Amino acid sequence: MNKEELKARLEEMLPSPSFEEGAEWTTVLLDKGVWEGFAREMRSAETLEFDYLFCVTAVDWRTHFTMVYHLTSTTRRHMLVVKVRLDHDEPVIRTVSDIWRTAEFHEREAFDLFGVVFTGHPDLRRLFMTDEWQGWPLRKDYEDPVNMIKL
Amino acid sequence: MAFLKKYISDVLGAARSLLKGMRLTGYYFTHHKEIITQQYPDNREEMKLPERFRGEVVMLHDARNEHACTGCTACELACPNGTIKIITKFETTPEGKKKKALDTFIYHLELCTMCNLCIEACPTDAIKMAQNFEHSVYDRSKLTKKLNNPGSKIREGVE
Amino acid sequence: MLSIENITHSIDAWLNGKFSPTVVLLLESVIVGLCVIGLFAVLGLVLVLMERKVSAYMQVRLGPNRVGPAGTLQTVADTLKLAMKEGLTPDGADKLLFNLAPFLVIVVAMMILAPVAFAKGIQIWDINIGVLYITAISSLSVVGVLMAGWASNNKYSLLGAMRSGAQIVSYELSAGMSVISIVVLTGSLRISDIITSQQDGWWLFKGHIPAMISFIIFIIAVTAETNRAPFDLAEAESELTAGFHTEYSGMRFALFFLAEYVNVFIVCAIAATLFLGGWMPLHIGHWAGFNRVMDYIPSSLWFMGKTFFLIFVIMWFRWTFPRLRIDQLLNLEWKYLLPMSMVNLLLMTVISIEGWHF
Amino acid sequence: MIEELGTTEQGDLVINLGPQHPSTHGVLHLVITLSGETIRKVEPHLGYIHRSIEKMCESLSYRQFIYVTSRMDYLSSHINNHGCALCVEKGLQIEIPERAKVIRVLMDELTRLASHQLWWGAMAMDVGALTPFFHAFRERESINDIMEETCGARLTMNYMVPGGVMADIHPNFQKKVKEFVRYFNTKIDEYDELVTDNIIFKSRMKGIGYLSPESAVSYGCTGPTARGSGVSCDIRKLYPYEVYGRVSFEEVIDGGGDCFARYNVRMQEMRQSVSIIEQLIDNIPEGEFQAKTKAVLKLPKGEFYSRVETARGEFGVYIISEGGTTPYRIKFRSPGFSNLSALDHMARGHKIGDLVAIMGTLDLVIPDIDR
Repeated sequence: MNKEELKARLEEMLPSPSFEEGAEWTTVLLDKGVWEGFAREMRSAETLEFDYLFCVTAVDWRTHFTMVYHLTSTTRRHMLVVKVRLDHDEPVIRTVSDIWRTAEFHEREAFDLFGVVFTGHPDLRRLFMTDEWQGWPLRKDYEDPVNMIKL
Repeated sequence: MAFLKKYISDVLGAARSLLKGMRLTGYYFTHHKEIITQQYPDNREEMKLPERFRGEVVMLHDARNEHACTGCTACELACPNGTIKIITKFETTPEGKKKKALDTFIYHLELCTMCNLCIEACPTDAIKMAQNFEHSVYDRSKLTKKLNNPGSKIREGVE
Repeated sequence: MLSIENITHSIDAWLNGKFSPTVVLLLESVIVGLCVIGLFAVLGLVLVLMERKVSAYMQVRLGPNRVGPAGTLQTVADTLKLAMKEGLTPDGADKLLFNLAPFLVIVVAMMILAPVAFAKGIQIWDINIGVLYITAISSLSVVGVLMAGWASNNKYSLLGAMRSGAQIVSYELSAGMSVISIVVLTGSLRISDIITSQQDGWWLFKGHIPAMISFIIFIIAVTAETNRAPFDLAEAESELTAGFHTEYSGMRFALFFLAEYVNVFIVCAIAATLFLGGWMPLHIGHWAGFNRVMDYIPSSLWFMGKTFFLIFVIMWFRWTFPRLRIDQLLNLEWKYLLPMSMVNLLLMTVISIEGWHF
Repeated sequence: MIEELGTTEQGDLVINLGPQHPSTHGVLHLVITLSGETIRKVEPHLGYIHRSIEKMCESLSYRQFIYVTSRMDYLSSHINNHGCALCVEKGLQIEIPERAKVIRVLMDELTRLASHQLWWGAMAMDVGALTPFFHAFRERESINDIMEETCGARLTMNYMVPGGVMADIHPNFQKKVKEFVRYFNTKIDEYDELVTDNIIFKSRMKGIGYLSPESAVSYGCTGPTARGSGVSCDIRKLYPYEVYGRVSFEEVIDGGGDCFARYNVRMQEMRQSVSIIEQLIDNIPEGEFQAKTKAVLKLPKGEFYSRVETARGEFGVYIISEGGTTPYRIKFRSPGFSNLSALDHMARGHKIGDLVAIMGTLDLVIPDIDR
């Protein structure tokens, strides 16, 4: 499915999708409320079959967070980037680890480094940092006088 | 009967595969010319590192104790780890003009990752990578080096 | 011809002339004990060096080559290092058993040496049930391993010890079966009788194919019994770090290490005795000329040559094969080796009764 | 929290495999729950070598950050650098010279060979054969020598720069690579003789650690791990970059799904890499090795994602630029991280020895996972 067809298909699924222009792949901005249902449908819908979630990450925009999901299909080979905007003070989003197993580790990573909380995640703990670590290292306002060396 | 046949052929096939591996190790056991060990500290004389090997940053000085560094700090900016620190001074040229020149080129070998970015950045080819790789010292402070020789000055005509 | 036999006899005669028989027996026991300890030390040094050199050549390396001429003193240096290290006893270990285990293992190894004939007339104790004695005592070494693994209070050690227990107990069976097949041929359990019966040819060649099969089975089984690769599951360093001796350090570790090599030596000596005629030179039937030439080579050299060849084969296994998994290891024994050796024993009995062997 | 160590409520044994363990190839820490010798659960504890490279890169310029990625997957450092350089070039919208493209691909394939050789030796060592490791290092040494001559370093080369490669190939490069290919073609059969055909090795590998194609995709496995389950996922074939579209090679796929299939895929990939090198080594076009770039690189505002195939799988670089000289956010999608997440799924119900074998076929490089 090419970019236009994919766009048209997504417009069918979502009431008023907002697309980001100028990117390499189709990028859709979602509200976090519709994310779980949309993810489930994308995974199973016959013409979409986004079965391979190859990159999950969070971006700290100082005022808000964006969760970025890179998806592709191993059968149809089309790409989709999904972005979900999260509140900066209370970044909470529904987990997709039951849809794509790989999300389990990637979401733990995002939790560990950004402090994004994934509701329904089976095992949401620190992944890289020690359990008693304070703060979320990849946030822009993170300061660590001991371990960060400023050049 | 078929079971017995399979049993025996299984055993024989297994034995053959094992013997094949033993033949190979046996070959290496008897053929000592295949040994590739380098006797490192003993072969220091004949060991030659390729000229591009990145061992440490050195500054080139010619016979008159002159170098080509203008003190432009391009290498300092290019370095990802803060390995290089350049201290500049102002010199008065014969015409009486004040000119920026290199005072000390400090090189922290203990921070260097040999990425070659400083050499790439240098506009006058004043520094290059040397092939020395035996950097061990007993005192860490010895790894902080001054690259320009004492009393050296910039070569004529290098801008 | 100067042979070791004459030396021992003259020592014995000299002692008998000086002291009463009881004192002579005591003195001889002390001498023998010292000889065995000396032999252990020498064997440890030689075999460890041999293993390192063999592995090095197979792995296209040079091996130890810095200490002494061509690296010959490397193991001496290693032993010194181990002797100077602190012997740690982990917190929570059963101190008595933990310290006892390495000694138990080494004592068992010493005891098996008693009936082994090193050369013509050099045998500590020619007991009339020699073969039975060897099989009985060698199964005791598992006690030491289990003790070490359990007393260490370490899960890796425990797993290693349990594996070792299962492994040694199963492989005893086929090793025993192979030994019995030779006993069936000779009709005697005495080591000296077994050697004498091979005067006109080794059992490996005289006993047709069944003897060869039982020889191969014996070598496989003893490799497993001594915990050597590809059956080194008790140590399995990529799985259990060091298995049952994970917690041992210093001299106690060295004792385990020594016991492994001495055990390899002993089982190879037994294999050489049973199948390759022990110290008996290579004799072919009635070729008197050939046999006489062979006799000129001293019997101790024959024995050592055969034993070291077998040790080399076992080392060769170790540096070629990957390790088996525990269930595969037990499968190999119970599904392949044991049925084979049973059928083989039956065949051997028929051959022996009918007198088909040479 | 790390579990109360000892036994679980059901009486199962809890064992810490690592962080210092001979077969975790680095500082991976696995907490495994055992019932007898059978594995009930494997739980990876990561972060022993976490350096927060993503955070570091936020303060480095687009020329500087590339060298850091060599320290992630140090066995395919060239390919990591390549992915980063590709991403920066995508942002700058520059076309690199043809010669640089071919050199990059040659270096990638040599790196892949070296990485697979090391994996082969380490894999054999995991299942208990110690000799193959040294044989593998013998061949790897020749590749390292070639790298050293052209790139100036043996492991962390930093040879790829935005716009091409840092220096032209050494005059001896072609001759040495051809010599190596000839030598390696004789040695790869020895690999089969020593390990692949060995009955013990086969029985240790076959039927162990089964990963179905569906779970391979769901767990995000890539590279030989997924191709061993019959999933076509070679970025070189699906989304060709540089000159991969022009060389003929096969994407090796084995549907077995077990350890032996993954092993087989890597062994065949070595042969494919040799064939790519053979096709390109005589056809390096003349010309520049580096495109002209500005001294200070500035990426336009936007997002750029590049994907390359490392020896372990798909390596993704995701740069978010705010138009400055340093990235605003950078994300490295490392193949080992996703591959490791499938370990628990694969290892359950097997023995400890199998866990070690499965980890061997996953070809884990810990700095790649921890970043």
